[in-house]
Amino acid sequence: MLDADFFRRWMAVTSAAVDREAEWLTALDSPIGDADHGSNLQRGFGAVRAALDEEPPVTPGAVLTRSGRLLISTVGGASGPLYGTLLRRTGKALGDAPEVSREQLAEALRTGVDAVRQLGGAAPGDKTMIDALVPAVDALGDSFAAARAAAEEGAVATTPLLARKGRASYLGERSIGHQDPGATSAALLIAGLAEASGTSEAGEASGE
Amino acid sequence: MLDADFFRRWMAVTSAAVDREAEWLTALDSPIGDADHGSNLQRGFGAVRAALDEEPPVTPGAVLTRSGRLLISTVGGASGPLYGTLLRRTGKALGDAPEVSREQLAEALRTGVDAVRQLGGAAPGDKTMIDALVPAVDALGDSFAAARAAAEEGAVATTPLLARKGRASYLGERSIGHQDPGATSAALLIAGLAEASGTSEAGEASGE
Amino acid sequence: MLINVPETVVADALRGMASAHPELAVDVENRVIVRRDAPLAGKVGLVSGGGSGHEPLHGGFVGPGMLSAACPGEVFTSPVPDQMVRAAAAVDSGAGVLFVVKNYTGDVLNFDMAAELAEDEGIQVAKVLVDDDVAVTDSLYTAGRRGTGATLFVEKIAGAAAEEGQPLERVEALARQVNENSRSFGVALTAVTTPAKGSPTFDLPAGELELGIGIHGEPGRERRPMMTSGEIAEAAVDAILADITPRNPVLVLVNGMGATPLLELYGFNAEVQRVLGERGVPVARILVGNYVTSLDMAGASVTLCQVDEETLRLWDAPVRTPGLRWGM
Amino acid sequence: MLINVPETVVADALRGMASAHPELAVDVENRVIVRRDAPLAGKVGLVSGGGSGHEPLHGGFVGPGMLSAACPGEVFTSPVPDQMVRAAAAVDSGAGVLFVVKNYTGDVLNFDMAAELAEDEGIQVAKVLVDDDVAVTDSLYTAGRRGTGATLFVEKIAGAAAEEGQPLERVEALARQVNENSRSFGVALTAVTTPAKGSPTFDLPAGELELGIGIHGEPGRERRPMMTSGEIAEAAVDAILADITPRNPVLVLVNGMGATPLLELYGFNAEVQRVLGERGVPVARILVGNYVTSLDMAGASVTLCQVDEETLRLWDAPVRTPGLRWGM
Ligand SMILES: Nc1ncnc2c1ncn2[C@@H]1O[C@H](COP(=O)(O)OP(=O)(O)O)[C@@H](O)[C@H]1O
Ligand SMILES: Nc1ncnc2c1ncn2[C@@H]1O[C@H](COP(=O)(O)OP(=O)(O)O)[C@@H](O)[C@H]1O
Ligand SMILES: [Mg+2]
Ligand SMILES: [Mg+2]
Ligand SMILES: [Mg+2]
Ligand SMILES: [Mg+2]
Repeated sequence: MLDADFFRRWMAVTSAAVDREAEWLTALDSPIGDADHGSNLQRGFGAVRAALDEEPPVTPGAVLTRSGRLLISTVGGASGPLYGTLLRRTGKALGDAPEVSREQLAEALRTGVDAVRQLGGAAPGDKTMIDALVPAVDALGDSFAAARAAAEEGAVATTPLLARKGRASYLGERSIGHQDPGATSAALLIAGLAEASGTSEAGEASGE
Repeated sequence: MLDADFFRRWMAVTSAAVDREAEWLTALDSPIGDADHGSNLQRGFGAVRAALDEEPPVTPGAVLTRSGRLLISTVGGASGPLYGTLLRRTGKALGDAPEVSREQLAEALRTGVDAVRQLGGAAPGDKTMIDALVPAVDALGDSFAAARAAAEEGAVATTPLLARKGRASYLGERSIGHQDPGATSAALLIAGLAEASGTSEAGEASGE
Repeated sequence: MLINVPETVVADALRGMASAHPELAVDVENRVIVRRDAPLAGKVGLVSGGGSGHEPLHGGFVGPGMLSAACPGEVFTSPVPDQMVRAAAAVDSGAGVLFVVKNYTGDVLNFDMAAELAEDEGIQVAKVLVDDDVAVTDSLYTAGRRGTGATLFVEKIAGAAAEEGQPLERVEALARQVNENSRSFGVALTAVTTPAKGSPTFDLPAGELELGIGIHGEPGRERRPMMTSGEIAEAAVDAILADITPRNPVLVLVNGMGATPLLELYGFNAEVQRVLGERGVPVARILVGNYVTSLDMAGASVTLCQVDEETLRLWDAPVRTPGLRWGM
Repeated sequence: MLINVPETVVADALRGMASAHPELAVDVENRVIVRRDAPLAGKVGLVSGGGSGHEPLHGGFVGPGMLSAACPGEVFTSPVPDQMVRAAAAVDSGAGVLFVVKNYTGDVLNFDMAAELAEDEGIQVAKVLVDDDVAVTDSLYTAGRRGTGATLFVEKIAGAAAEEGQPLERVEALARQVNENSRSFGVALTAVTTPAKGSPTFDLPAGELELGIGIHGEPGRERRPMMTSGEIAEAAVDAILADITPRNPVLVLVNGMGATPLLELYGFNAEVQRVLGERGVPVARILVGNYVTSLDMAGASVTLCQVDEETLRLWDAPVRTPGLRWGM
């Protein structure tokens, strides 16, 4: 089972991953966006980490709703409300259970992803974070590692797509041939689950 | 003797030389000035050539006073009033004689150069057009070719000087190591005398 | 860049605005710029905001006759709902607040959240989306057109109406009308350098330009070999006229993206006016300058806004802001 | 560059100004920009001019409360005497004309010639030289200090005095007083590209800056590795304070050279204000923006102008020009 500690670790490792990859995310956001995705998420997850350190919520749901609200209050841009909603709705779906199973998380995350789809209006194939999140949620029933692999695959698969949502859509045909920054950061977030479970290679065994 | 035709030729070949070397003059004006000396003189001598073609003055003096006034009215910047004064005063000094000797021209040009010194306040060694004009006038008594050589030497010799007048003076020590654009164009003007005399190599023999 | 560190660029700018404009209340920490005299009894509050890097938009348009408050986000990043809620609360007199939102996913989502939160606090909120850029294909399946130069017209004209004491529905309707009657098209001659990235966001060789760019340093729809000012004016005006056929006179904004000298911008205006003349478009007013910028991008945009008697009167009405001022 | 051909840049800009500013009489062929209502009976005419590329200076400062006329030269090239004589004749009401001349050899020589010619035509002419740039060593044996940001203060304050009907000697004395009480210092982060040359006038790598630059794209006195906005503010303010010790409050102009975003300029102002505070310099008014520019140069300059009650009153007086406007 996954306790609040696991979820705090998830946020912490995601924050570290975002710090590590910020330049890359911003570079991806340059040819088809406005060159801020890395710094946006750094600001947001930095604030999340600081707040969780200072006053650690005691349930999985509280960790995520708190984190989501913080992202909304600190990130701005498209990714702030979208990631904020993702975590907040996932957290809400987890309720106030002190521990949850990986299956429960998968189900809650699906609720969160649906909320993102509703909020942003993006469907799979529109070249957005959705393209990493949807396959990740589908694979999460199997294992963290499977989810991570699915998210990474989904992110890479955005490259040949024509963007229909977000800034990249302004470029029309010229958006083709570039990997979507939001799908890329979504893969980092999902990879954080495996990492937080302590066994990034053999995530299947742990976390339940 | 030098007739009005010679002076019109002088202006025409100078205009052609300025057209040919405009980019170089502007390039010289870039590191120690404001990158406009070439286009300034092109505009001015282009106007001179057009005006002299349209309504050719009939005395040497008139050619030069007319040219000088036109430079003043079309060039602007420092070089406009300075070159304009040079030609206007030289022309005035030539009076209304229908022909003048090289010696008379040398004397008149000295009056013109003195007027430039008075107007701009520059002395030899200040890294200005004066550094080409003064040795040229001194050598003009010998021959056009000698004047040309002296002017060119004077222009090249501005390179190690520290500028005390004009824009280059703002740079202080950093003006050292660059050839002065105005001294360079003055050498073109003086070289035009030899060219106009038809024997740029053996200028000594002609023009008198 | 003339900055301290990328992280403090927006806060530093707000400190600098605060000292230069004592007539504005600049809350550096919470990132809201508010008219000192707000709320004014019975007056609708006009609130806008967006990513920083487009100055004077929006903070420079706060003042009598224009915005009541502005919320600057990080560079090219829409502000967060907290800012907008705070701004709405600061300017609401009970007559309601109009959010002027440029149509970008980030801006729309954040302002939507803010509207919900503000309504929870009992503030009546209306929203108007600005989406004037004809370079972007408009469709139900995309993010739609983005908002650029028309924002200035919307904020000025709606601001004048609010200043006169017109009610929220009327101010909102006017803002919507101005947006519907406005179209823009922009070109870039250089890419932009954001403080966070520190190098140009894309590679644009000196002899080429991007047609159909936005205001966030994104590349345009098409890259072309360099064109003359006259050819660019034709491309921009014709792209607009392919989408709208003004029957009434238009306001013209010839807007610099930031690094294009005013000398060139005036020259560009001459060509824009020539083309408008040739196409038979009557011109009511012309504004030339850097108003809706994209940091240090070189380039320009053209916005046309068809006006009627009422909107022209409101355009001409006095305004007193750092970025736009006349009549007072 | 957003131009047609280098040769028509100034004429194109004047055509564009003419259409955007019907309140000005723009003579494109003869290159003079004149207030439509000139000459005004009994009013001193205020005429300035200089090379183009510094917009809005000077043409953008023509109008009630500031210049009567401006003469734009070619890019970075002082105008010719014919323009100034024509401008003087257009604005002289018999009360005389004041030439405001930035101290550059070209400007000085051409305005001197123009003054002689105008006097031949029976116009009373006075001249004031602006030479505020402390980066340039002042000496009898050099061209002296160049004129930069203080020009705006001289034109505004002398313009307000002229508008009030003050006589030529008084307007001239005020202009001189403003200049004597003003000092400037500028920095460049990039070199400038003139239309004629088409490439940067000198090589300035991204990680370096030039301290003590002028407004004609010339390199500065010193090249340094990139500094923070705060360090630049200290260098600029301290260079000025090494030369003048203001006892009275100062007007502060934080001026952009052209390509520096307003966002950065406001941030720079915050640092300038911090340094002025630390040095104990009282501040009366602050103006932040692109006023005395150098085409597409990135960078900024600081100008301080010590004022007394009278000059502060004249600074605050209404002005209505394309580039500076308040109170009307
Ligand atoms: N409508 C949308 N639905 C889902 N994801 C979106 C949508 N619009 C944008 N995104 C995601 O947001 C990412 C950009 O985030 P970011 O750069 O932080 O915001 P902004 O585009 O406002 O600068 C995109 O790469 C994309 O994955
Ligand atoms: N006071 C002066 N006396 C003589 N020559 C001068 C003086 N000032 C400048 N010059 C000459 O003028 C040249 C510059 O001319 P130009 O570039 O056309 O004018 P500007 O400096 O106004 O841009 C300098 O290279 C120098 O030779
Ligand atoms: Mg982005
Ligand atoms: Mg020059
Ligand atoms: Mg953004
Ligand atoms: Mg010059």
